[in-house]
Amino acid sequence: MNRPHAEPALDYITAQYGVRSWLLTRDHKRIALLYLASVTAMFVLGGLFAVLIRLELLTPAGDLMQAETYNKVFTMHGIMMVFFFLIPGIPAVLGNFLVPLMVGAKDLAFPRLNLLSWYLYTIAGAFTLYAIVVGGVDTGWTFYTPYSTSWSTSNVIPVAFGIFIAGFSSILTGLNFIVTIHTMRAPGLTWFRLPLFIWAQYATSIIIMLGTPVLAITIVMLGLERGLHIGIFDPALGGDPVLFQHFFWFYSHPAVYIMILPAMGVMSELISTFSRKPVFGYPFVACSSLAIALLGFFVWGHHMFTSSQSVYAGLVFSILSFLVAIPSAVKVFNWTATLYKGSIRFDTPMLYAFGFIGLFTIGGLTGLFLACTGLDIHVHDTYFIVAHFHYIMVGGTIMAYLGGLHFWWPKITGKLYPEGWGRLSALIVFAGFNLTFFPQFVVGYLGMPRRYHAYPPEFQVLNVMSSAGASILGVGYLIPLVYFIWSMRYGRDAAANPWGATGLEWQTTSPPPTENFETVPVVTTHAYDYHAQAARERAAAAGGAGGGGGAA
Amino acid sequence: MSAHVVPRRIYFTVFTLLMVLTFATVQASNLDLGRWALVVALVIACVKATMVMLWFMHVKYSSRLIPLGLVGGFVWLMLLLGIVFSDYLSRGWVPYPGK
Amino acid sequence: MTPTSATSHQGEPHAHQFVDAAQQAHAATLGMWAFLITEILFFGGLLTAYAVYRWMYPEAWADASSELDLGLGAFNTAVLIGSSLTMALAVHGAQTGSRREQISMLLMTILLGGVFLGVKVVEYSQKFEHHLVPGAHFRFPGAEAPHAELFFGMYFGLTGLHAAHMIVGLGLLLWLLAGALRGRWTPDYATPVENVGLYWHFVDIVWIFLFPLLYLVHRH
Amino acid sequence: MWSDLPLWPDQASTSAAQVDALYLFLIGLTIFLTALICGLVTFFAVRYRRRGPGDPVPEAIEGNTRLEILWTVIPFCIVMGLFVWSAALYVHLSRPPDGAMQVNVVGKRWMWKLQHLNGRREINELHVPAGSAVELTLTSEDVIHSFYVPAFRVKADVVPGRYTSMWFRATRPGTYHLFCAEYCGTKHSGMGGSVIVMEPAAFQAWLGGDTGESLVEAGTRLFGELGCATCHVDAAADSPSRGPKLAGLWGSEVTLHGGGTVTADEAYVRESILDPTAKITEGYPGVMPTFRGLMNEEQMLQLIAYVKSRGVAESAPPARKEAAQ
Repeated sequence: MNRPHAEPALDYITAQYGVRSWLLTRDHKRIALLYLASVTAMFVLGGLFAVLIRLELLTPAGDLMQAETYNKVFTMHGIMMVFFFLIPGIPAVLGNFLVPLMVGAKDLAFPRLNLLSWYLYTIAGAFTLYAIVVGGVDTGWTFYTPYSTSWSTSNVIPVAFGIFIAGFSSILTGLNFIVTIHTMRAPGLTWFRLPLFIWAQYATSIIIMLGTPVLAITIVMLGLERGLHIGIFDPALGGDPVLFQHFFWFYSHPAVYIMILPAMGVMSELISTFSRKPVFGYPFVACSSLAIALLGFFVWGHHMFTSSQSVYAGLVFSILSFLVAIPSAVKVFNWTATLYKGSIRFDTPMLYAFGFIGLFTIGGLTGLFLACTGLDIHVHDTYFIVAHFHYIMVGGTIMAYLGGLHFWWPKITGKLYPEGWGRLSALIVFAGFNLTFFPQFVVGYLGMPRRYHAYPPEFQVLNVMSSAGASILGVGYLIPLVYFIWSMRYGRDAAANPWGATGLEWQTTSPPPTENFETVPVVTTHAYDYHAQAARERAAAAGGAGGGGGAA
Repeated sequence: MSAHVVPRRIYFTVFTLLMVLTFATVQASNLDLGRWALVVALVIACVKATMVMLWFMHVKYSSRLIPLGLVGGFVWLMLLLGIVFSDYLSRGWVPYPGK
Repeated sequence: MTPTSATSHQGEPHAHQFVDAAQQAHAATLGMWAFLITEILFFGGLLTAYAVYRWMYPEAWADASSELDLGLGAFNTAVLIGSSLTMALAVHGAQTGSRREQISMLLMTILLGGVFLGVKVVEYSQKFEHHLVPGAHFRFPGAEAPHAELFFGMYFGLTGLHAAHMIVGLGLLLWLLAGALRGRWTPDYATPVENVGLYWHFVDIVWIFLFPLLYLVHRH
Repeated sequence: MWSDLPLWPDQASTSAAQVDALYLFLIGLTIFLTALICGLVTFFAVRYRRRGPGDPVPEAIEGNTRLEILWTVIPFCIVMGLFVWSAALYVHLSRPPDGAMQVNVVGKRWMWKLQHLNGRREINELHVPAGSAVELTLTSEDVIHSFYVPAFRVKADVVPGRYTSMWFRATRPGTYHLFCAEYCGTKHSGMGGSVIVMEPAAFQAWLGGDTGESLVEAGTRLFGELGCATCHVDAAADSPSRGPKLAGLWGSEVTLHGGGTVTADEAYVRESILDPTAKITEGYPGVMPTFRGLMNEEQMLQLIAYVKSRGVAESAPPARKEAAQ
C-alpha cells in the first residue's frame, strides 16, 4: 500500500492501522465489523451447544451426558443464540454498517454510545462465558420462577446479569438508530423514500426501546428475589410465579420481532435488487413493519395458554396473535408480487431470499397452530414449538442474515466472495435445515416435550433424522465462514455497485471512505428506481468517471 | 442554541403550584375517600408530573415528536399494566370446580 | 455529545457526523428523550408488580405503609421539587449565558439532592432497626407479615432504584458544575445542561408517583 | 416397518379427535398456502429470469391497492374463523362437565402424587375408567410443572400456591404416556409415568382393591387433630362461634369484612387456612392463626375435601363431586 497518492481517498479499513485504531474506533463501519466478529464467535459457541444437544438426542436414553449437564447445554444454547446472536445479529452488524450509509449520513448520531454498546455486549458476553466456565446455568433461557429463584443451584445471577448488560447494549443501538433516522437523513430523503431496510430497523428500534427496559427490570426483580428473597415471585410470601411469565414475555415475545423484522428488511432489499423492480406495495410493506412492532407487544400471553392465566385473557391474546399474523402475510405476498415481470438473477443472496420465503411461510403458518388456543394446549412446550420457532429464527432470521452478509460483503470488505461456493452452501443450508427441523414438527405433535434429556424409544427415528440434518446444516454454515475469511485476503476486488442496486450505500466506493460519502448525497427519487440506476450506469460508462457522486 | 428560554417567573409559579399540590395530596390522604383515595392521589400525581414535563422539561415548547413519544411511553406502560390486570381480574370469572 | 472535532464553515462547533450544530442539538435532545422513554418502562415494570400485589393484598399494603415516616417522605418530596426548580434555573442560566446563575443553581441542586439522599439514609436505617427489611430478620406484627414483607420488598426496590438514579444524577451535576466553573456552557452550547436537566426532572417525576404510592396508601 | 416411525399420536380421549380435526384443517391450509407461495415464486423466478446483462430494466410496478386489500381481508377472515373454532375448543377443554370423577394431583420434583376420592393413592400412574369424565385438581409443592397426556391432547401447568384443573374423558383402554411438560430441573425428563385407561368394571375392581382412608375421612381426622373444631362449630344458628360455620359454605358467596364478596372455592379455602386474615368473613373476629408450614399440599387437599363434604350452598349449581364418591 505504498503507492503515494493518485488514489482518491483511503477507505475506512485502510484509514488507520493497529489494534488501538479498532478498539477505540467511533466509525460505525468498524464497530459493525467488531460486532460481526463477536456475534460470529457467539454463534459458533451456540452452535457447539446445539451439536451437543443433537448428539445426546440420537439415542432415547440419556447416555452421552448427565441430565444436569444436558440441561445446562440447552440453556446455554438458547441464551447464546437468542441474546447474543439473534437479537444483536442483523441490527448491530448490518444495521450498524448500513443505517448511516442508507440515510446518507457520515455516521450514527452518537458514535461513542455506539462503541459503548459494543463494549457492553462484550462485557455481557464475558459474564455469560464466565458463568459457563464456573459451572453453567440450568434454568432454560426463559428463567421461569420459582425454579430460577428458589430451586436452581446453578449460576443464575451472573448469567442474568450478563443478559441485563446485553439489554443496555441493545437499547443504545436502538436509540442511536431512532435518532439517526429522525435527524440525519440526507437532503431529499423523505420517509417514504427510505429503503425498507431502514423502516425495518426503525420498527425494531421502537421495540427495543419499549421492551428491553422491562426485561431489564424483570432481571432486577429476579436477582432481588434470588439474592434477597423478597417474595415477588414466591408463593410462600404471596408472590405469583406466573407474574414473572407476564413480564418475561412482555419483552421476549416482541424480541421475536426484534429478530425477524430486520431480517424482513434485508429481504425487501434482496428481492428488489435481484429482480430489478421496486418492492411491490412499498407503503404497505413499510407500514406492516410498524404494525408488527406495535401489535407484537400485545400477544405475549400466547406463551401462557396452559400457565393458569385466565381463560378470558387467553382468548384476548389468541385473537391478537391471529391479527399479528396478517402484516407478516402481507409482506410475503408483496415480495412474491415483486418478482412478477421482474428481471431475476440467482446469485447467492437471492437463493437465501428464496429460502427465506419458503421457510418463513411454513414458520408463520405453523404460528397459526399455536395461536389456536385449543390446539396450543396440546403442542405447547413440545418439539412442535421448537420446530416452529426454529423455522422463524433459523429459517427466517439466519437465512436473511446470511443473504444480507453475502449481498453487502463486497461493500463491507471491498472483496467478492466465491459465487459458486456461495450457491452451494445456500443449497446445503436449505436442505440441512429442513431435515433438521421438519421431523421436530412430527415428533412434537406426537407429544415429545421440549427440554427432555431422555425420551421414549418410539421417538428415536425422528430424532435421528433431526440430528443427521443438523450435521448437514453445520457444514452449510462452515463453508461461508471459511470462504468469507478467505475472500478478505484472496477475493477479487469489488466494484462500487456490483449488483446494480439502488441504495445510497452503493453510490459510494467499496469499501466506503471513513466519512461514507465524498459529498453529501441529495436524493430525488424513491428507494428502488432501477431506471435511474441504469441511467447512472450508462452515464458512468459514457463519461468513464468513477461511480461515486450523488443520485441526482 | 435555538432552545426556548422560559422566563424565571413561570418556573417559580410552577414550583409553587407543585408544592400546593403536594400539600393537597397529603391532606387528601387523611380523608376517608375509600377506594377513591387512590384515584385522587394518582390524579394529583399525574397533574404534577404533567406540569414538570410541560414547563420544567420544556415539552410545551418542543417539537411535536417529543410529546408524541412521551405519550407513547406512558400508553405502553398502561397497556402492560392493563393487560396484566386483564388476566388477574378475569381469573375468578371462570366457574371454578365446585362452585 | 460534546463537540469533539470539526468546526464547520458556519463556525459553530459540532461533532463531525452532523451537518451543523442545530442538527447536533436536535439529535442530542431527541436521544435524551428516547432514553427517558425507556426509563418509563424500566420503572413501569416494577410499578406493575407493585400494582398487582397491592390489588391482591390491600390490607397488608395499608398496614405496612403506615410504618413509613410520612413526615420524612413529604419533606423529601418538597426537597426534590425544590431541586427541580433550581435545576430549571440552572438551565435558564446556561441558556442566557449567566455563569453566576449556573454555578449557584447547580450548587443548590446538588445540595438538595444530597439532602434527599441523606433523609433516605435515615429512613433506611430506621427500617433496619425496626426489622422491616425483607429477609431472615424481617418482623411484622400480625398475620399479614408475609405480604407486608412483599410491600417492603417493593418499597426498597422502588426507592432503591430511584436513589440509584439520584446518585447518577448527582455525578452528572458535579460534571456540569465543573464545566460551569470553566465557563463551558454558553447559549450556543447549553445542550449538556438541558439534557442533564431533563434527566433530573424525570427522576423528580418518578418520585412524584412513588410518594403517594408508598407513603399514602391508606391513612384516614 | 412403520412401527418405528409413528406419525400420529394415539387418540384416546373424546377431545383428541376434536383437536386433531383442527390440526388437520391447519395442515391443509399450510400445505395449500405454502404450495401457492412457493409455486408462484418458482414460476416467476423461472419465467422472468434474467437472460443476460443486456436485459432491459423491467417496468416498475409500484403496487396495487386492490390486491393489498384483498390479501389483507382474506387472511383476516381465515384467522377469525380459526379463532372462533379454536376458542370454542379451548372453552370446552377448560370447563369440566358436571359429575366428573375427581382426582387430586400434587407435583413434586420429580414425581406425580395422585389420590382418588376414596383415598387410593398412586405415584406416577393414573388409573381411570374409559367413558367417564375425569377432572384433575392440580397443585405443586415446589416449582411449576405441567401435567401432559399427549394421547388425550390435554395439558395444564401445575403451579405452586394455586389450584389448576383439567379434565378428559378417556375412550380407549390402554396405557398412555404421562409427561411433565414444564421444565422443572435436573430430572425433568424423568418426571413422567403412565395413564392407564381401564374398562369401567375393571377400574371399579382396581379402585376398591386397596381402600385406605378416603379423602373426606382423612380431612375429618385432620380437622380434629389441628383443633379446627374448637372454633368452627356448627351450633344453633344464633349462638355465637368464633369461626364461620362450614355447613353449606362450599360454593356460597361469602361477605367479607370491609366489603366485597368471595366465592368459597378451593383457592379461598386454601388462602383462609394459610393466610386467615387476608379475607375475613363479615361478623367474625380475625383471630385465626395461620397453618402455614403445618401441613403439606396433600393434606390441604384432604381438608378441602372435608369442607366440601360439609355441604354445598343451596344457591350453587347441583353438586357433581358427591356423585362420584
